[in-house]
Amino acid sequence: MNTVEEILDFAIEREQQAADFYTDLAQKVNKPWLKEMLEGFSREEMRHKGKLKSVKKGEKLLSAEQKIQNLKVSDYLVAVEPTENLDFQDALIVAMQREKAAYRLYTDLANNIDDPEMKELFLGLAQEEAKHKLYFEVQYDDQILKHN
Amino acid sequence: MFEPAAPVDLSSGKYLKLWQGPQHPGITGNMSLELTTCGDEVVACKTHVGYLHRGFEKLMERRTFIQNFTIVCRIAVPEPTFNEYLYAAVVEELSGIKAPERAEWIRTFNLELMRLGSYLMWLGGVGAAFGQSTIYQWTVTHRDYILDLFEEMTGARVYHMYIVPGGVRGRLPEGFEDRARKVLDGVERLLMDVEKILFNNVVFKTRTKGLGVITKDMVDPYGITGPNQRAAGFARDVRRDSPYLMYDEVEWDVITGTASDTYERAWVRLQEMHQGIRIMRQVLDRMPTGGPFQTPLPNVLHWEVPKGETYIKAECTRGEYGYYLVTDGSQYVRRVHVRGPSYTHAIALMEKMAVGTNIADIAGLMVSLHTYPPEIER
Amino acid sequence: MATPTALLDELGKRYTLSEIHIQRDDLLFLKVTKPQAVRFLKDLRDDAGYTHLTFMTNIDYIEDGRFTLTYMLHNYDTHHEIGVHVDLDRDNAEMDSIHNLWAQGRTYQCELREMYGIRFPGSPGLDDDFCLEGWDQIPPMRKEFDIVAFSEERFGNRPGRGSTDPREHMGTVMYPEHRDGTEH
Amino acid sequence: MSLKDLISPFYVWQRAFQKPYTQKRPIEERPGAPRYRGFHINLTEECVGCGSCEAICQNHAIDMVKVEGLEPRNGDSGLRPKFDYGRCCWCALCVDICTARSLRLSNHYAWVTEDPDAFHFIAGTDAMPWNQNSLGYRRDDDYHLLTHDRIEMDALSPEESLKGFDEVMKGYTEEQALLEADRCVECGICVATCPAHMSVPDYIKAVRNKDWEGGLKLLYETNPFSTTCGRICTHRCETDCVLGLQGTPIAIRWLKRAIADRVPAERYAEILNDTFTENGKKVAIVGAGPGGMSAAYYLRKQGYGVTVFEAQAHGGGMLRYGVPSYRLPENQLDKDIDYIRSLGVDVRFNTRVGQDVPFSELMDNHDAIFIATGLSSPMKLRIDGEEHPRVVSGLKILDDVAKGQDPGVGKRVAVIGGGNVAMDAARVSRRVGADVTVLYRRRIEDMPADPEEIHESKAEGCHLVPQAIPVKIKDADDPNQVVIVWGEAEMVSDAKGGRPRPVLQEDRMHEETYDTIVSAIGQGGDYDFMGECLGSIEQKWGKFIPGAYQQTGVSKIFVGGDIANSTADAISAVEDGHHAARGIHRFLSEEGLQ
Amino acid sequence: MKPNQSALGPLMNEGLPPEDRDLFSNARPVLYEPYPVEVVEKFVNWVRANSLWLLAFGTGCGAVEINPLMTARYDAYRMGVQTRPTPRQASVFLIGGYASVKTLKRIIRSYEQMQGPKFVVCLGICPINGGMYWDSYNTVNQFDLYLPVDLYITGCMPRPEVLMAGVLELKKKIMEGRADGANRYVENFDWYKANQKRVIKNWNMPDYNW
Repeated sequence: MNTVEEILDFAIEREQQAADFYTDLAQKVNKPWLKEMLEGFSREEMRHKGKLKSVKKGEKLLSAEQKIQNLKVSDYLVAVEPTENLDFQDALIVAMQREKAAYRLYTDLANNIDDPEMKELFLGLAQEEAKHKLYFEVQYDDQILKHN
Repeated sequence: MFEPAAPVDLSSGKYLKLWQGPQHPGITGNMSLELTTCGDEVVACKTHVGYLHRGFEKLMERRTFIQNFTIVCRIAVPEPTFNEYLYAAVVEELSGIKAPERAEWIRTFNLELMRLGSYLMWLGGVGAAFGQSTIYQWTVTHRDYILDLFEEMTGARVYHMYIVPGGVRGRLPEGFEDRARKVLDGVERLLMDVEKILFNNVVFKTRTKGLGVITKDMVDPYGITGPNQRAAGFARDVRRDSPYLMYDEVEWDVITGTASDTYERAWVRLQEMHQGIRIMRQVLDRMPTGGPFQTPLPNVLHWEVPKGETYIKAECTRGEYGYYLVTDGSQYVRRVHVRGPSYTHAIALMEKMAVGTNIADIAGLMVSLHTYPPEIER
Repeated sequence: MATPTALLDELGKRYTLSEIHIQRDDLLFLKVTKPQAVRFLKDLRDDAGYTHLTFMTNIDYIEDGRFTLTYMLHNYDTHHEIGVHVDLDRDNAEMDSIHNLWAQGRTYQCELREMYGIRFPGSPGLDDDFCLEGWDQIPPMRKEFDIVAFSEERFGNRPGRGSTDPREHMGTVMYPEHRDGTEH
Repeated sequence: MSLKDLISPFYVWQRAFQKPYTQKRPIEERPGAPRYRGFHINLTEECVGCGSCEAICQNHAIDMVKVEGLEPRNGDSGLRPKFDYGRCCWCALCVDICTARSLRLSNHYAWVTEDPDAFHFIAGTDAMPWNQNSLGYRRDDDYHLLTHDRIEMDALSPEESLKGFDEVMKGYTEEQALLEADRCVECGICVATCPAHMSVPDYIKAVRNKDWEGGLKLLYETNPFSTTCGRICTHRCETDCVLGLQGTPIAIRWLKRAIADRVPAERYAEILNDTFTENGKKVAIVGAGPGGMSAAYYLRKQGYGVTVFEAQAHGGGMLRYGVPSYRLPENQLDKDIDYIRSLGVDVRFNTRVGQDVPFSELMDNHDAIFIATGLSSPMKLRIDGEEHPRVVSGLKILDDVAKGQDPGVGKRVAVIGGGNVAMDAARVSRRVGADVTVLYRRRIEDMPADPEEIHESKAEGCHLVPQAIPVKIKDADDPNQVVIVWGEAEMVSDAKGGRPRPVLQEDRMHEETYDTIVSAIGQGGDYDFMGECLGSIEQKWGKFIPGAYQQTGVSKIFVGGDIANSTADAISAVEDGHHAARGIHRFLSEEGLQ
Repeated sequence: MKPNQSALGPLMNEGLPPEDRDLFSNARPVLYEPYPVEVVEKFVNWVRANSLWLLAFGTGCGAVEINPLMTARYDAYRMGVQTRPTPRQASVFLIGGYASVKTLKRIIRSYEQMQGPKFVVCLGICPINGGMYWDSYNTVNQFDLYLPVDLYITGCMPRPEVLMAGVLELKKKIMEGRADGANRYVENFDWYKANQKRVIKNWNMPDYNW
């Protein structure tokens, strides 16, 4: 990955994988409403993909400086294996952890690169993932931790 | 006791029927006198009232207890506060509420200030009725200074709606006492002037002495109260005889005359204005400046007053003013009757006193009885 | 001068008094029968010192089919008041006149005739207009007279008014389908 | 005639040289006094449109009218007072009674026009020249036409209440109830907020009139769990009570209880006089909680044959197994349930649908089904070590206590959570002699538990630790103990303007050892018994999303209660049941519901 | 659209006993025609506006604020206003608040006796829409049904300052030639009479008391 184009393609590919992951999972689970929820996640990832595509066409990505809140909701949760017996709490945890992993990946890539432009781009992508994570964290905070 | 004067035969051509009022400058307010005259002497008089009848007693039967508080002050236009106080007092008595002491002091001041204002307007009327318009100009202006005080204290010039059952509606404004004293000083100076130009005026004296004499034996049959009665020599004053509010806490004198003619009645009222100023100065000195001024009421939107009846009276400028309240335990009054002194003074008494006087003196005579038509017919 | 209680003891021998109620130290109410009433008032005036007729009025107890006249008398020496009640038949209200006892009684009776339709035979000028002129309805102070309906019919109101009840409005807008008529 | 009388009047000529009385330009020079009762101003933002001004106006000078762009919402009727200056007498009683204190008078007093129809305006909304006047009449702070303070209810002292499970709140005496009911201004704004839309002003009026029987009838029009709700309702109505704008809201819940407490159970049938004719149709209800039983009541009143399937041995659902008896004595709950059963509702206890009876049987044998099974599976913390045997759920403890068993929590207990279940678990643990610490992620004011419960648990000695996020559970040295690791949280503001969210501060961690950790962070539902029907029923976040009248994608299945609403409280369940009953009736009658 | 008054025929005076009907005029009121030369009419209007003579008929409680208005402190005389004791000399009729049915009859009589040009100003809330006495059995609710009104001053009581403002407004209206109440009365005479007779039940006076 040496060019901006390549990095973006990589990122777009990742979003597609995520979307596929959720779609597959949705096929597996036995609860229709959960299926719907996962399909919703998948649609969300496709939306991200769309966004990156437009970045490729020249639109501005999230600035690396902009601080995305980290609620740290997922940090101490036990990791969940995606199985057909998922419930919605599990599904959210899965999603949060996936986004967290993506964030880590881009941050690491940024740290290992010297080209300022590339660095900037990776950081921007990391921010983008942080935003997605925040979305799920907020859902978790609102829905799951309502009484806590 | 009521008998028409000598039989009057209008067709004889000797007599003339003359309507004075309701549209007439020589009438205190909107009422009318049906005079039968022989030359310029009145031989018979019949009063007609009801031009201002609004049916208050009926209106009050379909308003809640708090709503009535807004309407009562309109019964006697130039003297609303007596209505406010008496209505508050009857409701308080039947519902077992006692207004705080501070409110009682403020009420006392309010009533006395109103008395002074009302007397000032009357004084102007007396002057005007006997051709002394200067006095009218002065006294009405000084009354306006009193209305300024009311405006400051209550928020309105004429219809104050300040004395609410349970207390009063607000504390006195900052610096009010000093301004009140200034107004009182001004009125006192004015009264000195009036005494010189009216009461020592040969025209006034000549015309009023011996006009419209109320003798002692007329007092009971005609139910005469207030200054009209005191001028006849009775030292009767509700404030002294059945003290209410703070009247037994302050020093003042009951003014009496000897023979109640128009001059004497005016003189008694002039002296009562001085007494009023004396009372108000004491009240200003002694009035508490802290503490509650209202006793909490039950929720006024559905306030039910227990079944009962009572009558409370107060001394207003014209005499005994009273409220008779009958309740039946509901949110509405069963019956309220307003006993105003004008009722007896302006009808039965006026009809008797007008006989034998000169047409030109009818206006002065009416003014000297100090009656308010809106209070007669309510 | 007799104290109110002593006075009542004495008068109670001669008159049928009922519903005696001491409202305050200086105010009591009692009821006397209609035939005895005027004589009773005269006795109070002439013998007991209750010389001042403060006012005279009427209370409408429509549910009992009666009027209750109230005469309020005042004693200037003791500063005591007595409210004398007399029950009248509401449908055929008539009472003896007191215009011979107090001159202003005539005025009060004239007013009561106009406002309640009570007859006082012998009272001068009883049927003259007092406050009203050209009145063509039942006497207005009677409880069955509906002034709101009358005022609306005779005098009308300026158009352009109309109010919405908060609770009703909120119900209509916020939860229309939850209202199936069992709620009010 | 004396010489003095002739000369004396001339004395006043000296006044000719004094300042004249005349005011040069009175209109400009004399504004109204600071307290002048001039024309009306209304602070539209603060006004809630309760209409008290209209109610007190003796001249009928005020109309409550719709205002462009203002929709009704909870706590605000969306109406605003419109004044008729052909009627107003400026008594300012409307200002005195104004519950929001938004109405006031300016000191402006001049309005002259040739058009008699012009004197109408909506104060504060229509642009009037006096809207900016800062002077004018306001209600004095020490003058009230309404009682702003609530009548307190007698309660057991914390010491007494800790001794056992006796009901803490003693209920209003008749005198207290009358005084409290007297405070109501009958605006009815609470009715919209109440999930069941109970006719609150009407039954408060019944209390005022000591008409307990009439009051009970009113309660049963919308709520057959009145004895219960009179004790444990979340009383959202009180949040929007206009008396709360300047003081404390009316104790609507306690007044409901006051009515129900005064009518003995034996008299219910005679007073409510619920008569009906059987219509031959059959409805099955799953779950005998407040939702299910309410639906049963209203359906039965319409003549339906109703069968309720309940897994537990007694009815009431969470009300029985989740609410301790010091808040809701069992006999009070029974009073409500027994009356519904007395109408001929068949309740099959100890019958779990899907286990003891197949769901398909319900589907086959009934014209409609109402499902209100509630949320009975406790949510997991999903942190390390949660499977430790000394970690139990709050529901388990409450269930044990409700069934008369010792929960066995030991001497030191930590409760995680801030809802009513957490508070109840904490208070129950106090009652069996434990020291209790409550760990809650957010601030005290964010706690979803009733303020009363929070207050009482504090009074009973529960130690509340807010902004504490549990991160790990570990074995303790003693196998009968457990260690919890938790970190302090900072509240950060929410970007979208919602409530602040807690963020763990990793540098401020704590470790504590307890005998028991009670996890009470919420519950989820279990719908597996419904089989393939489930596929056609919309869900989100583990809850059903019913359509109009609680109907689901399967047209004969209706859902309600905690499994189908976001508030998850008894009163919402009652309304869901009632509403489903309306829907089922429409569905099964000519009125039609597709 | 001015109805031809003479075409409507003479007044019947039916409220009077038959033997008295001949004693009173049966003529209808006539319209005021402005001067043909506009400048003259303008000048005359200016003159009229600056000598407003009030009829001193205290018809309601609003009359209580006329005392201050006409005395030293407010001194409305300086604006060309003064009170007159008789309708014949007056040009402005101040309706002092509520009008009871009994007074309304006298108001109509006084108004019709006033010489044109004449103006009616209503004080307070009661003539507008019933005000305090909206439900009273003896006061009218909308004064403009009975007499043409040129100006309304709201308030209870309207203060003397507002009365002054009202006077200034009336002056303005007169100078602009818009104070045409008297003509409206003539044009809609039958309508006004019908309204008047609807509430005044003993109409023992001629139909037009000029």
